[in-house]
Amino acid sequence: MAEVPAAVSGGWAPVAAVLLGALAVAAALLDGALAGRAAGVRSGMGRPVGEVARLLRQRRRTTVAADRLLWRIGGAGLLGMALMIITVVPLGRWTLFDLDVGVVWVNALDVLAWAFVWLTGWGANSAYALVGGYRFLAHGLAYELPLMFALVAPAVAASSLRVGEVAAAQQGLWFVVWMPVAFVVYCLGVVAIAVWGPFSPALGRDVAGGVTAELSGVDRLLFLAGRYALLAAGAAFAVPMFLGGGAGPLLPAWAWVLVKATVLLAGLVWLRRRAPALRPDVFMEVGWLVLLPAVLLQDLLVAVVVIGG
Amino acid sequence: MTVRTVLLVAAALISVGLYGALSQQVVVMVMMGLELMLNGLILAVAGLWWFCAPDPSGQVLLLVILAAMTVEMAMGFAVATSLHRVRRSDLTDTAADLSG
Amino acid sequence: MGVSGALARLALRHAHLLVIEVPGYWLTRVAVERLAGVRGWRLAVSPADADILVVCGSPGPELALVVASLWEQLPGPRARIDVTTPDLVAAGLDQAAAMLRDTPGQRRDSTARDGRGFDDAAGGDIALAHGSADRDGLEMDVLHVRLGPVLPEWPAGLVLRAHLHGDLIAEAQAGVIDAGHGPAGGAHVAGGDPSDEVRPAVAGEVAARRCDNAARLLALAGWPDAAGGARAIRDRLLTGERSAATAELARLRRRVRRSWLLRWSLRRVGPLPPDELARLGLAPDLTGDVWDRLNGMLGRAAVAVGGPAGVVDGGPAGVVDGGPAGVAVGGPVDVVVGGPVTSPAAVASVVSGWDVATARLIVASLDITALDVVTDG
Amino acid sequence: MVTHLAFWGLAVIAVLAGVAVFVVNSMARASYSLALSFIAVGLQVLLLQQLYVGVLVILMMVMEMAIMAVYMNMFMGMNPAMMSMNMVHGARHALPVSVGVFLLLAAGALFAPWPSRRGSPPADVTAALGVELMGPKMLAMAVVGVVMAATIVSGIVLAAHRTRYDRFGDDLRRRRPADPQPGGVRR
Repeated sequence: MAEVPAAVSGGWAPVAAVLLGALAVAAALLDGALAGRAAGVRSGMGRPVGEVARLLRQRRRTTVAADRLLWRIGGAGLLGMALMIITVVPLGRWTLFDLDVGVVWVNALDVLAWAFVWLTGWGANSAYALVGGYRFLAHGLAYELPLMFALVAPAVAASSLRVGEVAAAQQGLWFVVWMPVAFVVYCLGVVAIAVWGPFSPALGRDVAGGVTAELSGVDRLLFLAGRYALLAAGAAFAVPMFLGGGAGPLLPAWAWVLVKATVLLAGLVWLRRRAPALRPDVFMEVGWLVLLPAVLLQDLLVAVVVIGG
Repeated sequence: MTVRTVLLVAAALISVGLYGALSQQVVVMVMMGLELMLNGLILAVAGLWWFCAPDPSGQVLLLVILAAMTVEMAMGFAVATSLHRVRRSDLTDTAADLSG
Repeated sequence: MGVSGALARLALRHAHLLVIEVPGYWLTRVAVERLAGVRGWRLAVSPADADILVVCGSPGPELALVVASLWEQLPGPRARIDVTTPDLVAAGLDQAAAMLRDTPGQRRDSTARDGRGFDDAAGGDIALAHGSADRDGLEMDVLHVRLGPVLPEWPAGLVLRAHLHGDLIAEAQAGVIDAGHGPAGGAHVAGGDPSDEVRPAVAGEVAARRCDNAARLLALAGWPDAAGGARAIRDRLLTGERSAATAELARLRRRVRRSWLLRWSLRRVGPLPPDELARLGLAPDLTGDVWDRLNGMLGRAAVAVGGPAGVVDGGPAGVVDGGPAGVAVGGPVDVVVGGPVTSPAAVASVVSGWDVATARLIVASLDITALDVVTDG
Repeated sequence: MVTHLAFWGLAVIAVLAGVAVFVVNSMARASYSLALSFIAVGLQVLLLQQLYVGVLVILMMVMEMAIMAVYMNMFMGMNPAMMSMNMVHGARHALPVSVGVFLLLAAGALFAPWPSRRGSPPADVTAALGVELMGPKMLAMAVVGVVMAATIVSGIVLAAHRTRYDRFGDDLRRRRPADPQPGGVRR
């Protein structure tokens, strides 16, 4: 089973998009159910469905002197980003895009979140939305560097930047077992890119929804769908990087990839209910003084093990 | 796509960047001009490497250019900030006396 | 029509409300939040997010202007209802649902608005302004932003005119909207109020008010579940389920105290030493930082519920549903009980120098019951 | 064929976005035009088979432009309303000079006798680059690393206002720093 996945034709791209969509919908349903349970409402599961219906029925609006081009690009960009990320995630024996620098590719894409979220905040020409955009960049300055070094650890251990080879290198032991710090930091990064849970001050209630303050109708739907899709794509990418790819008993490799991605995704969704927001003003020091040194030590450890072993 | 066309595009990028660097007043805009010139340079080096001498050491030059860009950017922002703090201005003209 | 009808039905089950509270009508607002929650509806964070605009109370002239401009910003399909007493809330929400279900009517509304071009957004007030040095000595452009009177988790009627550097509040002036405009605008201080004789309500209401304020602070700290818990306790207190509320309150206090993440995030934010409190005319029990004040708030709620004032058990069942008798028509129904009056100037003074997020936490931590109508301009 | 079409499409995008940087009326649009130009060049570098460098260009430049846009906004207080933004000085000289430079460079590009390819590209370009960096060119990368570290330090020294004496007192004995707003790590 140590085979390296092979690229399939681009015609399978819609299938990958559908799978990502299914994961995102599952995340939304679970989030709705958890939120409903917390609020003591029975209709929790139906929340995402109702939300989609509501937003489809709602009119798009615009604001005075909005930069509509940049606003729309930002709003739709997150969804596009998520789709581009999963092109390099192998599903068992198949991958869409067998790039030999797949890890860096994902890293380059996750940086696009800086552009898209900020542009969504900027384009509306609203003070609250702009403050939300600033908050996201402030978070970005704190999480991005640790995230990059977290991705370095599996790449070093597998001696490859090709996602399929990283997955294949974990036949004996999943990377999550001996690089837990990198895994945790990576998960924090995914949560941050999706502006999710503890990293949602950019969409905070205190600034009237922040980046999303002026979004309505289809625009809001695209932005929210983009967040769920990013969370799903991040969870899916963690599978080849840390969770052993398709390795597992009984089930075929592709099924294991989906199972692992779903479980991690459920964990990330659940996190939102447990943790209060990490405001950028307090998280900045944590990112630079705790996460960054921790993940660098992790990289050092991995490098020493690889050279020694 | 030949070495000539790649270099032509690079030349266009470099000239546009040069125009910006020469004509703009605001420090940050001048920096954008410089960045655009370096952008053209990246393309030129990448093209020359691929079409003329594709041995591994050539790519190192590209990484050095990228490093130079980040250094330029970081120092540019730092100088712009400290200039702003002292002079309350972000225009290159008001810093003309710094040219000695 | 089949599709759009089904869409409308689905959408209606998950409508979002923007609730505007006229000072003095908090019981009505609480009733709206409670009954909307029962229907599975949720609170909107901004007009763009809302389907239903709920005005609790009768707004004065200034607030009426704000409400009108917010109404224009609702994307539509939209509905507006005005409720002035808690017992009218259920009917009002039914009416809003009917309005939203009326697809042809919404379509007419939509075409009527199309001619008028862009929605008039609050964001339009970003303007190029002079610069000034920020707290780090760096000259920055100043953005003049009016925080309030309608913001999620914001004290009713408070308006904070802030000068922002980025998202840092350089200085602020505070006032109360419609100050001096009859009973709707002014705060009602306990004591001389005719409703004072409704004694049984007091203990529960004081505790409910604390829980409401704590819920706001928890929501701003980004912990919606705990905030929802605090709101549930508030509703139980107001509907008279005292014993259940007391148990849940104790559980919430433990949960909050044990959350090291919350403690880490709120510690050292907005410290107010006793002498500062005295200077600003704030209550002496607000000493410490936001974390201390959050725990103090929950502690005061527990005291009010189990303390000597809470002699009547299960008595005030009628507060929300029936409404206590003896309310003058047109005047505010709600009785502001307990708690001192906070001066807006003090609010403005404690938020200066903090960024918007921490400033919002600090304002919420002041446990404001009523605002003094005297403004400082 | 597809490669050629992609190359020319990207070339047009890169140059037009580059021109747009100095033409558009908004700082956000200027910064993100430049980002677009960088992305187009990064994709062209991918076409030239240098995958690692190409992806790296996109990664770094998008990040830089996001920060750049904030700087622009911070120093110049723009809003998206597209106010006219004429910040040109000495355009008189700039235009002829840059046109002249373009003609010179273009002539060189088109008419110089470029040598034919010497050697052949390595099978795995990225791995070859890695081996090169960790082997013969290690010195170059080591120097780059030191320069980067020096840049971080000097950048902060230049830009920061408060020093550790402001934070920890003149004798550096204060246990908790006197910051206007507390950070997340208690030191």
